[in-house]
Amino acid sequence: MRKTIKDLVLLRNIRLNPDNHLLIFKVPGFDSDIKPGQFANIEAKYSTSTFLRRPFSIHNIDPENETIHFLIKRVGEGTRHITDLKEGESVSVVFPLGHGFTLPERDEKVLLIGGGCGVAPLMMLARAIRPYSEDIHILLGARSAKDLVELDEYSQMGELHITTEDGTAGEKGFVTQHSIFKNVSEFNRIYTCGPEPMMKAVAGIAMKNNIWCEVSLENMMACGFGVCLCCVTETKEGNKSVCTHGPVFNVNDLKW
Amino acid sequence: MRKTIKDLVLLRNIRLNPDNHLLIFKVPGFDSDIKPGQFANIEAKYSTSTFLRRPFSIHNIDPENETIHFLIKRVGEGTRHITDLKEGESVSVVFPLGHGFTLPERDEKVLLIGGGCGVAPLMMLARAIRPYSEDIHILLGARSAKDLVELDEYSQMGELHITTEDGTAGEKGFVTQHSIFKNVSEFNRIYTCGPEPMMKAVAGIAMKNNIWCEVSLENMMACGFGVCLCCVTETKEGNKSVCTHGPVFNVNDLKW
Amino acid sequence: MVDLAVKIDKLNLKNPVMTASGTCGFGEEFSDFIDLNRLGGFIVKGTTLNPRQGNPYPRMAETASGMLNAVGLQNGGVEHFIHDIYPRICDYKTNILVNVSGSTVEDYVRVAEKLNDLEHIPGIELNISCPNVKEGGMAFGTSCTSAETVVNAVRKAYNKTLVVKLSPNVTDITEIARAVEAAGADSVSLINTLLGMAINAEKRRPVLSTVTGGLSGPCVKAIALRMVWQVSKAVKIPIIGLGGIMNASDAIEFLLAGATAIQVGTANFIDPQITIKIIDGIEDYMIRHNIKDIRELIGGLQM
Amino acid sequence: MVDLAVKIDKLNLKNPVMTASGTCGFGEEFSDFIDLNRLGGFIVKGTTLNPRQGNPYPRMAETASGMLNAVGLQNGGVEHFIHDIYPRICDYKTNILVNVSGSTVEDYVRVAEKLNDLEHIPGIELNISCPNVKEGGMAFGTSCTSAETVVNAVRKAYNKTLVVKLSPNVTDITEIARAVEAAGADSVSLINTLLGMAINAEKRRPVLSTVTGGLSGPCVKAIALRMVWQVSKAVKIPIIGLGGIMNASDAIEFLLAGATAIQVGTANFIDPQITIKIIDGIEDYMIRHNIKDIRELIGGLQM
Ligand SMILES: Cc1cc2nc3c(=O)[nH]c(=O)nc-3n(C[C@H](O)[C@H](O)[C@H](O)COP(=O)(O)OP(=O)(O)OC[C@H]3O[C@@H](n4cnc5c(N)ncnc54)[C@H](O)[C@@H]3O)c2cc1C
Ligand SMILES: Cc1cc2nc3c(=O)[nH]c(=O)nc-3n(C[C@H](O)[C@H](O)[C@H](O)COP(=O)(O)OP(=O)(O)OC[C@H]3O[C@@H](n4cnc5c(N)ncnc54)[C@H](O)[C@@H]3O)c2cc1C
Ligand SMILES: Cc1cc2nc3c(=O)[nH]c(=O)nc-3n(C[C@H](O)[C@H](O)[C@H](O)COP(=O)(O)O)c2cc1C
Ligand SMILES: Cc1cc2nc3c(=O)[nH]c(=O)nc-3n(C[C@H](O)[C@H](O)[C@H](O)COP(=O)(O)O)c2cc1C
Ligand code: FES
Ligand code: FES
Repeated sequence: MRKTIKDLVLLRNIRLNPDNHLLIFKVPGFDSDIKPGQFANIEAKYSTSTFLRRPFSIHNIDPENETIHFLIKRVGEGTRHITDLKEGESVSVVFPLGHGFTLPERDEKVLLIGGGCGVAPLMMLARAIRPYSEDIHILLGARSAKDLVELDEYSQMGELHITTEDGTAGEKGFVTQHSIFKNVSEFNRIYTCGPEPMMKAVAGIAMKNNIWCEVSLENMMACGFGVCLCCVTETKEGNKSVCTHGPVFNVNDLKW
Repeated sequence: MRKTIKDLVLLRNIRLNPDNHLLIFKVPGFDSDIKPGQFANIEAKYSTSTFLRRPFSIHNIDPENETIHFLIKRVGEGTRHITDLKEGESVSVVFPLGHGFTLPERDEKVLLIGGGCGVAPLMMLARAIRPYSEDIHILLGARSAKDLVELDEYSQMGELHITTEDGTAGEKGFVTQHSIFKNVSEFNRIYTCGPEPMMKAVAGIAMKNNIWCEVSLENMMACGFGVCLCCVTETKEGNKSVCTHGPVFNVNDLKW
Repeated sequence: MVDLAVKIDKLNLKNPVMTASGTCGFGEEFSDFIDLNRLGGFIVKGTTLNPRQGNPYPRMAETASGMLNAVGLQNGGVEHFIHDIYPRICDYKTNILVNVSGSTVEDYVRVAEKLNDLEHIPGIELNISCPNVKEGGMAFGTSCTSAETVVNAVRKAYNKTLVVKLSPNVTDITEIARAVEAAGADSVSLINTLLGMAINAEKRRPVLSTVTGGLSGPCVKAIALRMVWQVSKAVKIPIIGLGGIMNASDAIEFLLAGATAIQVGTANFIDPQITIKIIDGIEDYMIRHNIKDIRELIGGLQM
Repeated sequence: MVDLAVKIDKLNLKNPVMTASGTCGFGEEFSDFIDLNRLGGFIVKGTTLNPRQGNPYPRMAETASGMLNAVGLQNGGVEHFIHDIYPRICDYKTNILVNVSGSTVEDYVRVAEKLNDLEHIPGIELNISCPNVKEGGMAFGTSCTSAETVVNAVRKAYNKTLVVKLSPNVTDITEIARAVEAAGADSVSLINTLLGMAINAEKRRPVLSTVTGGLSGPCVKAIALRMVWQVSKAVKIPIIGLGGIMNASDAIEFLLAGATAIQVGTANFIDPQITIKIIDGIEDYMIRHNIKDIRELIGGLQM
């Protein structure tokens, strides 16, 4: 799909918990050629300290109802402003940006690992994989049970596994301590998105076990479409812009 | 009343016409010692181009209901933002600022002249004068009938006279062309607020006829409480800050 | 109809709106958003003799009404530009200028020489003002003698339009402007970024990998406007004004202050269609003010 | 309990938060809003030998995240300060410094001499950086020799704490800082305003009566922070940092960059209680980060 800039009307603003909102925007004349892992750059004009747009993974799309969904965590002024938008208000969105995930081959066994607000792009990814594979495992990590959102939706997409740091849900510990990793070599592909230390740990496991693995990076961005060169990550072929060469990278291409 | 800075909740936002809003804020623990002609400095934090507060005359107060009223014309981003506030939202207000009008002696005949959004402070002034004098004349000027607001309220405060530039209400022409000026020397005092050219014309008539006259200036302000020295007007005693020495000045003190 | 065309030396611009180096890639990146041919011109990103990886991440910090960048001239080098980029972009019907950077006078000259032969590159913009590289860059733009030296040398090697981009990090920008004019510049563009810094108080660390970076965006507009106005009184060559332009009104302010053309930088990040909106907005303004020829606006500030 | 006290030369500040000259009048104007005695200090407005009417209205233009001012040192003169203002404010239990301006070295010296005798004025801040007056002002602050000359002369006439306020409108602020340190300054404060300009596009006129004015507010913070950091590496005397400080986090950033104390300017216009909020915010930060003594933060940037 061609990149576009549009004022989108917010249809629903659902507060999933004190920190996380699901925002559903109407996209008139929806073009469904959006790939899981792509993102959008949303205007956050509220105060002098939110000059730039804010990037968010596309959480889901609903071509029939012409909507695009985001899962947004309130971490600062920009996300606060965006999640405070009222239904019916509109906001400028540039989308779709970046390259998405590489989909698996038919019937491969895949593991999707999300931490924190890194769960956002995995929903659309899981939905895209389902036609190819029944063997989808989704591992979500959070600090505490109350930080986990949309568990029902995720469990419809595959087998759900959970870790929390305080043990209030699922296994206690960090994501990478989950028992699923005991048999990790059964998986053909791992997809992960979340805090960098988590992704690095996952990538380490994948590389050690020689498992194909894609990570979705969340580098700070200014433009989101490849012109500012601010969002680079070091790859084996030098610095590459995350917003255009990524945000999804195969771990083998990164200097991790 | 001591100057204060408070977050005030907007109780009512009444759109009087496409350009003018009446905003009513709750002031818990209201201290009614506010003088007509004083103003408030209201936060307009919306975009990068509204860094400073915006000054507005106090249009009215209602000590019983603990409210303060402003009549605000949408002229730019700041006033747009403030008049777009929703009932229930709150905004930071510094008030009361400046010196108000000098009230007349008992039974003096007074003429209040307002042009454009300069009508705002005259409401509170008229209400304050009524206990002293029955002989209040209020002359309002506007471009067109549709720009005139709160005529009922003003007509309860005194005898109402109107001019419009296009003749759609009252006498046709500028404020200073109104027939009331034929017998202007009957007035003991003139109070005026509005666009500077209008005020200067009124001041000219007052001085020619030796009538006591106070004007309320609307110089651009940064601080509103006398520390920046940005809002000065030339007086016979040198540059004086409008926000503290005014906004109300006797025309004889100005270099007009 | 209003006439938006302006001239910078031998360049004919259909309108005064260009995009600024480092903020518009090679132009192509905008093709989903705008018709590049509508622009007066665009300046491709800083090009050096040899490829450069630029500075480590993080290279960006948001500031009040602006941003700091520390990209550090990441680019594929001039040969890469000539062989891999130029063939792709040379058919655009607008003025494509290459922004040239270097660490030594020799570097600048060699890049300029190579670009001199490219038919569809009618000019270069000499970047003597980049605050994000260790050697060269801004150092050339902050003293009259070094500015003169590099411009002199490039002038001998380059016979098309030579624009020199000035640094705002100086006590008196008119001195530098006069020096580069005397050394043979056909035009000056200003301003490049102001040297700034951002700190993360919670982490007690600099935000940028390079500690300091270049400040751009609306926060610098007042400074840029002042410098354009000062320089317009000091030199005879045309001025390209930039720094914080976000809309048509900003652009017109730069023209009034004395700029013949303008560049839009950081604003592209927030709205990739902003240049077209600015062109349309200038046209609207001229119609509203009954101005037939945009040149009436240039330096048209009434004092 | 955390210790917020800092020292600038012989001045003991109960905390590092002061108000900046020209943005806090004579302090009194804040008495409805805050308890001035809680401040580390305040700097009264620019005082000259003779009374000055300042520049004509308009003197202010709003900019993106900031403002331009062209007040032009309106003040009643030093005698007025001594006789009419000083008696009213001398009982505040905080450090009251007078900001001293002049058109000639002689002016500066005479004002300093007169202030030397005021018991409750423990120091002066020499303003060699005002961009809004025709003669003197910024001219003194943009060259090392003139900065040295005026500081040298004032140093001889003034034996309490001498702070020199630097101009950011220079190529290399560390040079000037070193020059004034060598000339006897006890401390430097930076930055004063950056020279800027605003144009009303609709009216095609400058907004300010003086065309150019001084830029302040959060838009300049990144520049100020960079300069404080550079100067902290260049001089041994304590630095007072300012420029765009709006909250406790900003203040802490200046301390980390190397400032011993900070001043709050334009932010006072938007929130007259902001200084107190900043003091409380610094305290909260220290508790949260388990920092007992604020001096741990000064220059505490981790590289
Ligand atoms: C490709 C991409 C996809 C993303 N997808 C999602 C998503 O689906 N849901 C979601 O909630 N968040 C997502 N993020 C992160 C989101 O962009 C940031 O949380 C947001 O920009 C913070 O803005 P703020 O103004 O609220 O916070 P700020 O006040 O600006 O900063 C708060 C914290 O967020 C960090 N941060 C700020 N800007 C960015 C940025 N551009 N990228 C990364 N971190 C930043 C800061 O370092 C700081 O620690 C994504 C980021 C990227 C780059
Ligand atoms: C003491 C005082 C009392 C006032 N009372 C009222 C009132 O009761 N009701 C009302 O509607 N307006 C009043 N005003 C004017 C009001 O402050 C401005 O209309 C408002 O600040 C404009 O803000 P903006 O962001 O909407 O416009 P901007 O986009 O900032 O500017 C739009 C236009 O308004 C003018 N303007 C901007 N700021 C000011 C300012 N501080 N003072 C005067 N003009 C300005 C500009 O020159 C410009 O022409 C008063 C002004 C003062 C100084
Ligand atoms: C991310 C980024 C990269 C830049 N790279 C260059 C560059 O390579 N060469 C150059 O001359 N200027 C470069 N600049 C400076 C801009 O061209 C421009 O001078 C500056 O940003 C001010 O304009 P603005 O406020 O409109 O952005 C860069 C600016 C930014 C923000
Ligand atoms: C309206 C105004 C008046 C000022 N007057 C003076 C002055 O008289 N002397 C001086 O040294 N600085 C003066 N300044 C500069 C401030 O003290 C301060 O250096 C500058 O505003 C940067 O800090 P800020 O961004 O916190 O405002 C003035 C600033 C403003 C905005
Ligand atoms: S954010 Fe600009 S290149 Fe990626
Ligand atoms: S607005 Fe600051 S002194 Fe009047």
